[in-house]
Amino acid sequence: MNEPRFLPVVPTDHPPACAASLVHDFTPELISVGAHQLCPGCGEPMAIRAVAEAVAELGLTRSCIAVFGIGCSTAFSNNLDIEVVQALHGRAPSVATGITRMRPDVTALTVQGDGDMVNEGLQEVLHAAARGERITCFMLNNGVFGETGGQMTATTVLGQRTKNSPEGRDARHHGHPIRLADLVATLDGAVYVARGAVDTAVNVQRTKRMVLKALQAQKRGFALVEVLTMCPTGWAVDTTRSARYMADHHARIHSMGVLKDTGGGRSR
Amino acid sequence: MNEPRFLPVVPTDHPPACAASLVHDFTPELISVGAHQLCPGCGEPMAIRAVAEAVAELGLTRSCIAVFGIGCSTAFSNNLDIEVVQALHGRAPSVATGITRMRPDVTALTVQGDGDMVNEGLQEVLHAAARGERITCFMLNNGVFGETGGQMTATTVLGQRTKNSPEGRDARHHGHPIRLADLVATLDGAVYVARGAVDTAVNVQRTKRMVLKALQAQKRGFALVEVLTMCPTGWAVDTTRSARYMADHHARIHSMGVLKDTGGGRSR
Amino acid sequence: MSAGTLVIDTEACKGCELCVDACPPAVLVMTTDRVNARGYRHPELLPGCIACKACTAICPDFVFQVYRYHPSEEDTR
Amino acid sequence: MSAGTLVIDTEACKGCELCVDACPPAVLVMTTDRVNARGYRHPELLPGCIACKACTAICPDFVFQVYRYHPSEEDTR
Amino acid sequence: MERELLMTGIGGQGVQLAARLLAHALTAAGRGVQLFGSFGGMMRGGNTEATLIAADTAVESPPTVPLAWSAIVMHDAYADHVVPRLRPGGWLLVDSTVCRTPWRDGVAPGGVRRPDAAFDVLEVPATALARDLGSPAAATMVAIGAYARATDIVGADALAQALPEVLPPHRLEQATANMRALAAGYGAVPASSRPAWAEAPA
Amino acid sequence: MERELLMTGIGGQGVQLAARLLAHALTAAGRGVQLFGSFGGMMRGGNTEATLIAADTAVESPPTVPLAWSAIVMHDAYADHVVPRLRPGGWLLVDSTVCRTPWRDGVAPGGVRRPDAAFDVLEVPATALARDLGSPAAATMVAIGAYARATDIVGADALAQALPEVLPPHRLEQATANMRALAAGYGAVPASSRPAWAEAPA
Amino acid sequence: MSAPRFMAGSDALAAAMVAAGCRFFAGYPMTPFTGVLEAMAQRLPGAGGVCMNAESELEAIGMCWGAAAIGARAATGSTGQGLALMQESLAEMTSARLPLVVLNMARGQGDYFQTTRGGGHGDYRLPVLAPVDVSEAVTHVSLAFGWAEAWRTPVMLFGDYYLAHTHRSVSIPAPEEPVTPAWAVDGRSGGTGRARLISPLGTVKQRDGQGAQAGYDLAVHYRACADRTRAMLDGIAPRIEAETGGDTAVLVVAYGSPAAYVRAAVRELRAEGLPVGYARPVTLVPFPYGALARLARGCRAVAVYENNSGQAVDDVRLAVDGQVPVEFIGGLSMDPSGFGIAPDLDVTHLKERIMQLVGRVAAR
Amino acid sequence: MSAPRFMAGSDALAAAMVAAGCRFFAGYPMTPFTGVLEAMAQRLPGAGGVCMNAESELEAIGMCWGAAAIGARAATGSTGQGLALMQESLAEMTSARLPLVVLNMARGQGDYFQTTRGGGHGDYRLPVLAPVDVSEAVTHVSLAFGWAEAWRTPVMLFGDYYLAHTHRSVSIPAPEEPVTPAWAVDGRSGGTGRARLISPLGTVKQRDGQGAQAGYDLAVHYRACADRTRAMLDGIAPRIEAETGGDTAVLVVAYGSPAAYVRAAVRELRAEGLPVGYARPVTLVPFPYGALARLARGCRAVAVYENNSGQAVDDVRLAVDGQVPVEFIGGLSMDPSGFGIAPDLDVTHLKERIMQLVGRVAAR
Ligand SMILES: Cc1ncc(C[n+]2csc(CCOP(=O)(O)OP(=O)(O)O)c2C)c(N)n1
Ligand SMILES: Cc1ncc(C[n+]2csc(CCOP(=O)(O)OP(=O)(O)O)c2C)c(N)n1
Ligand code: SF4
Ligand code: SF4
Ligand code: SF4
Ligand code: SF4
Ligand code: SF4
Ligand code: SF4
Ligand SMILES: [Mg+2]
Ligand SMILES: [Mg+2]
Repeated sequence: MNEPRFLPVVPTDHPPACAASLVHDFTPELISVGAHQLCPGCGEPMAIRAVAEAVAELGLTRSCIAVFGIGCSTAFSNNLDIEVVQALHGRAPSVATGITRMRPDVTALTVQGDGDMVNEGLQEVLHAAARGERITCFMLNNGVFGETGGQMTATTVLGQRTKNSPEGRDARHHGHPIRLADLVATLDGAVYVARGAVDTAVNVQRTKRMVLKALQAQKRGFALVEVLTMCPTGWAVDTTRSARYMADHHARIHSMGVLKDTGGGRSR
Repeated sequence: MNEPRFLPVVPTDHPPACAASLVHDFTPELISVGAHQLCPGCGEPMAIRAVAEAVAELGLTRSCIAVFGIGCSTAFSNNLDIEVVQALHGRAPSVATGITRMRPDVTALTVQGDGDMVNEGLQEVLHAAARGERITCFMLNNGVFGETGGQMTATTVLGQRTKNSPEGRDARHHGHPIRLADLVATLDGAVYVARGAVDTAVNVQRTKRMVLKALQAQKRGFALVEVLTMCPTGWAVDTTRSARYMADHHARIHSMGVLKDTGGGRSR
Repeated sequence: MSAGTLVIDTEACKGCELCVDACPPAVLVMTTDRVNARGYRHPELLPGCIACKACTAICPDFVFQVYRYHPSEEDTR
Repeated sequence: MSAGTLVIDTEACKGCELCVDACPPAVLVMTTDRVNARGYRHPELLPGCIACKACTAICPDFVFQVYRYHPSEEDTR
Repeated sequence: MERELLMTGIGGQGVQLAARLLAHALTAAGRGVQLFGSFGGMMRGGNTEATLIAADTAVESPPTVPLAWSAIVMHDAYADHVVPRLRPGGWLLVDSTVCRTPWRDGVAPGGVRRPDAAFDVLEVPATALARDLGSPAAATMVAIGAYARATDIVGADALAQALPEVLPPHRLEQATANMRALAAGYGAVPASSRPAWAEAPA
Repeated sequence: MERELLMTGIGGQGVQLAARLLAHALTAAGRGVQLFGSFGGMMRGGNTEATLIAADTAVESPPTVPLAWSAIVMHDAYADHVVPRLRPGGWLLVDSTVCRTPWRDGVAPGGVRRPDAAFDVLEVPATALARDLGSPAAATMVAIGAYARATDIVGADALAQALPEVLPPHRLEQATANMRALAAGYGAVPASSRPAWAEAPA
Repeated sequence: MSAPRFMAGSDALAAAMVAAGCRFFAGYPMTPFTGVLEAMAQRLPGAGGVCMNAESELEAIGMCWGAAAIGARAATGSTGQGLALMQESLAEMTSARLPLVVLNMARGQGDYFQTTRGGGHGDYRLPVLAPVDVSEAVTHVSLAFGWAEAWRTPVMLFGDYYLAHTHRSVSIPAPEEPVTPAWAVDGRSGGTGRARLISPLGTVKQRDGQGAQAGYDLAVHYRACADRTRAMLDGIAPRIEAETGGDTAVLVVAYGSPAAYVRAAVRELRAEGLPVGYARPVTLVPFPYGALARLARGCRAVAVYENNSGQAVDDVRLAVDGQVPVEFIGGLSMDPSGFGIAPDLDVTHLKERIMQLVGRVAAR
Repeated sequence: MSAPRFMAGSDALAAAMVAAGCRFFAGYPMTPFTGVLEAMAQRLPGAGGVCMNAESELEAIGMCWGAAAIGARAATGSTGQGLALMQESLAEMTSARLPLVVLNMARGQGDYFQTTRGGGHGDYRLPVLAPVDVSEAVTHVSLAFGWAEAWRTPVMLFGDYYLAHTHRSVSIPAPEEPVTPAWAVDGRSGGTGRARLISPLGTVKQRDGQGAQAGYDLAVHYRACADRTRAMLDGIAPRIEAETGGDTAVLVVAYGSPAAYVRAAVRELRAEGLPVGYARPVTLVPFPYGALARLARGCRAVAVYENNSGQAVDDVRLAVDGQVPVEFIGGLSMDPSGFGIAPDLDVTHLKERIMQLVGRVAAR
């Protein structure tokens, strides 16, 4: 990493002078403000970006309402150029239900953390899925309550140290993690269920495709995409090691893939 | 049915005069009062009887606490010769958790209706199961809120008419029933999960065996027995037709059997 | 003739008739002319009870006691 | 020599270094001597960008714009 | 002029439905009517009670009344709450098939407020009559028919016409049985023995 | 005598930890101490602020104070709330690597309450010093070291001894780096330029 | 107004809601609220609305949150315990400025504090209407929807078992065609740079403070909430019903269904020549402090009847402010069902109780 | 008493709870309650107790319900919204007669009504202690456990961000060894014919009324509950702290953390010779009505400072009962975080505000 230093640094403070096309913008179209307050290396912005991009690409910008849960991602709820209804902690699926029932023409989606969806709001998402509500729920799963400082959630994997499982999550005392997407996939009302991750650029792209699929499937019923995100702060792991940490711990239990797709058959 | 009339009626107002043994008593040992207020033909008393008998047979009478939910079966919560802690609607699994955590030597069990467990308290039972709490939950599943007059619950099968699904449960509007036992069986903390029924004498016996198994499995983790019960009142079906109605409707979707048994292998 | 017999607490009965359907030899029949204090018809036993306990298993109101005659006695009947 | 290039909004960067790991040709390196107003080191681009967009995909702070040189121009480089 | 009816029974007897039938019929006949029904509780088969007030004009009273002109007792389980509230001059229709309490002596077992008051009791074997018709659950309809006949509070036609209004959809099939029960009750007692109104409604 | 210190920065700089370190050291040295830390909010990287009060005897004040004797500014993002609260005669230690606001002129951009007051400013390139030590996150430790040296509010040993008490278990490995940062701060400023106490604690 | 129809109270409430433009209802059964839920399930689909059998009270109010955000006239309700579960959402809906009508079908009057002081977080109050009977309740329904929309807040209608279970001939107001409010979201403002936001944390997008940080400024937001609450409490004219004379020595205060009994008792006593009067706060929030103070002036005592251990009596004391002695003549009265049927609600009993007080006052 | 140790407020609360015999704690993170939860997770296992990371506030209090039934000293807590979710259980625990200590770590003082009037169902009140600082809070913890057990009720400790986040040298009382109360269930009474029952619906087994029906008689039960509440409110001596002189013209009332600021301001003003005094209700339920009335006697005005739009001011008015004018000098004060850090809590500001009132009163 020292060697390239001798190479000249390319100027990057202005667009190139010679003919070139912008192939990816730093600020996604529907995210209004660049300077959000999430931690360095946080995985949530990438997931939210994927959702915002998918909404734009599917032409849903003018017919979409995003319902946000309470967690770190709430910082984005007043930051998007998509209509937003902010819900209370855990309650987003019901709120989205109220929306979609009164306006079936609108695409209602939720953005929730794992604490929001699998702890406080487990019942909400399962009932919404069983009802086959025409909504898509996105769950940013980092295995901790990020916002409150990194405590154990219902998805925290065994052995993981958190603020309130100081010796690591122990099945005997703290129980087992819930694989939310797997649980939802067993319900009759769910039509598309997948789990992605944002630890690598390739996974970000793959997740983006899941997001697109889910938003299309939602016409037929309930869709869910769980996205594994890094939380270097809550995990007390260096940003540079957090992607690896996720792959080695969190993603081992919560494995990536399409768990249900009633439209396109079952595949991984 | 007219013919036997010509046969003499056997006197049944006192025990037989000649040598005979009592093989089954009308009032189970641990149920203190005969005259409960549940409706004619209700299936819940049979299920509760099975639990009370199992507790006695396993020698748990002096080390058992039953936590009751709110529903018609609540009428039994001050009617047993087992210690009872009455919980609020939906909250019994958490209450049982508090009990078992502080007194691992005591057998804590819950008795809840489907409205209690699958509607109001879905989150509680799933979290308790994921945590692998050493408790057994019994769910009396009649597919309606009996106590409040027969409205749709999360287990009501498609097509069933209830007070607030006057045209019958319709997947498009009301969503799909949740098969609770199946859902719980997917969670890592659950060690024994089964579904019984009380529509026939044979099924009552089979259910009783499940109850016995569950109470024994609970030493290893979370156990659940769902029992399908008749609710002629809530279904607005004659008592004489309710067993058949259940077999034809409710039990088609919520099928009987052992769904998980980590001790004795998977079997049906 | 009968392997067993019952004690029936007719006042506890709510007349649901589940026992009638459950009894394998069909020796339980509902009264047609009499009701108990709460106005319910209740079962009566005809000869032929096999002491199978199906009626106690199914009865929601804990109405029955089932007796099995001792083998020696049974012969005499 | 480079198929593409970037615009880097260095002030938006929080120095997490995810982009450095993500860049296939490893042409992103962190500053060692300079920080932005918030005190964070940030990436600089070395020649050899292939405009693969991995950096934008992974950057949590929306720091990058990726440009691909037009084919004709590319020859001239 | 207000005429109060207290009706009591146990859950499942159909007391609320019968009271509603009478109320609808009275409304159709131009009376001011108020009906309050209380039932259920932590237990099934529990207390079920209705307070019906009919008047020449609009009813002004609160939902329940301290004193009543009449009562129908379908079961004596909870009749303690009802019988002592009869006004002097009030009267009682009892289902004599089911009720075993000797109301006719004017003394309630649980302590009547005015044990000296002699109640005027009309005994109707409602359950027996209903059973004879093959629909034992229709005993309350028998009682309502008898009550209407005894009081002329409302005509038989009005009752018959109101029936489909109050039956829930899944019980419409029982309309004929109920109709027959009403008629049986109507036929079981002498006419106008306790007239409710001095004259026809305004 | 009470000595107030306001410390401000942005989330992640370790302001709370540093303030706690100083508070523990002061307590061990026999001072009455009260520390109030506020941080977090709907956003990460937000305001983080500590109010430390040390006294000869037990502290009587409420958790926050209208006026303070001293302040440490690790970042100028939220310093508006802090600088105007310096008492006349109060002084400021700033991390000159990060802070670009010209506090030394005594005028805050957002409107200082007493723009005429000239602040006594001690500039410490804390972040640069920490970075030189290879642990840029320890800048607040540098600042605390420098503050202690400038004020003699507590001795270097007391700080070093308190360090293990305040470090969370998963950061105990950083103890040495922090120790070195404290020392670097200690060495970066002249001794006793703004003495806190007239004499040693009782 | 429709021609009068003989209906159960809960059905009349449902009919009135549909007439008032309610198009979304979500609820979970609980006596005595259940009847309203069932009636809405019967009535709403035919009116082009949606009635949800929510799986719990939490989900019921969550669904209403969404429907209200979309600008639909929405309502829910429950009973004591169920409403307790809704407290978080009720409080936060005031911050999110979402209208809602809540049918609080209580068991007895023990929930006066719950209803008027709430159990949620923060400095909010909800307007509360307490109808005395079905006919008034029907008029309150449209009032409630109006206030909910005007002040963008949940509004409570405080009823009980008597209200739900009393059948009367009721006229339902003429149907209103609901108009979608301008602030509602509909999905269409995305991509315009001014996409709408509805949030209990504030509605300022892209805070342009230091560093243009994303996030909410709760200081600004909560202050605005408190100001709006104040404006609302000042803006809604409190309502009171009273029957007094120049001679009134004892003023009896009651509210809700029990007030029908108290009113009947006072009327009978007045007819018998006793110097008693009657006052009924119709709005519990805002409470008619001023009007009650004026009515109390000159009286020798104010009596409060309520079916609990004494809750509204505090509001009466606050109104009277020490100028006249306030006596509590209520008390908890329950039948074994627990549904709030009160043996004490007996005109004869109440007359006796009031007469005793008149006697004590005269003896002073 | 342990030797004083320098601790964060939340850690001191945890230490005090463990010392008071608390052996079961369940909670869900929420600022500023989170610190207590984390401290309990650290401390309880070592003390032979259990700390549960409940999956939600509903489950937290449900678990406490079970632990309390078994006779364990149990505690939970949360912040505004989380406590709103617990209201149903809190209210019903009073009916089930279950002791519990609840740490209400509020954001600001907007939750005074929530805390003192509750949002649950029925005619209950919970004792509420409002410590002014960490040292007092530590003593309140053992008081709270004592009351909870003596009256078999949840007891609230009303704290805030200041309490949680202030570090001081604190002495923790000597550890108490918890004794299992006689009424607790333990599984052992089954089969005796008198198996124990703990229920919010009553504890009478096998009602021996008509027909020996199973089921509860809620009329009897709720009346007993109301009687016990009354006995408790009468039985707990309300606490108040006051600093006044014979000269006091203006009495300033405040509670909780803000009272520390008001006390400091009043002390400075008294030192400057102004005729002001200070009173702090230490128990909010039962509220020290009598003591406050006595303190107010002779004053020309009573001022109330609280960080909300005016809630406790109602209780002060009820205490003073019109004898002295009551003025509200508080108001909602929040920083952008929303955690309840109040810019107004500034001794200089408060002095000015009080001085203004003194001026107005003098001018009358
Ligand atoms: C009812 C309620 N309880 C607790 C909280 C406090 N709270 C805010 S965010 C949060 C954790 C969020 O965790 P998660 O959903 O995983 O999102 P993350 O912060 O990890 O992105 C909690 C517990 C709350 N806001 N409301
Ligand atoms: C929080 C709350 N909501 C609603 C109720 C009202 N409620 C009492 S029992 C019951 C239905 C019970 O249904 P289920 O659990 O299926 O039992 P069942 O009566 O069918 O036996 C309801 C909704 C309640 N007691 N508490
Ligand atoms: S705490 Fe975790 S989830 Fe929250 S912003 Fe920081 S890294 Fe992201
Ligand atoms: S309503 Fe249904 S569940 Fe309840 S007692 Fe009657 S039959 Fe049983
Ligand atoms: S099953 Fe029991 S209750 Fe039903 S009819 Fe037979 S004896 Fe009676
Ligand atoms: S024991 Fe068996 S055979 Fe005898 S009556 Fe009962 S069911 Fe019939
Ligand atoms: S990924 Fe983004 S924020 Fe992180 S170092 Fe690279 S440019 Fe900076
Ligand atoms: S576009 Fe690809 S090659 Fe170019 S800098 Fe980004 S990651 Fe590296
Ligand atoms: Mg998370
Ligand atoms: Mg059920």
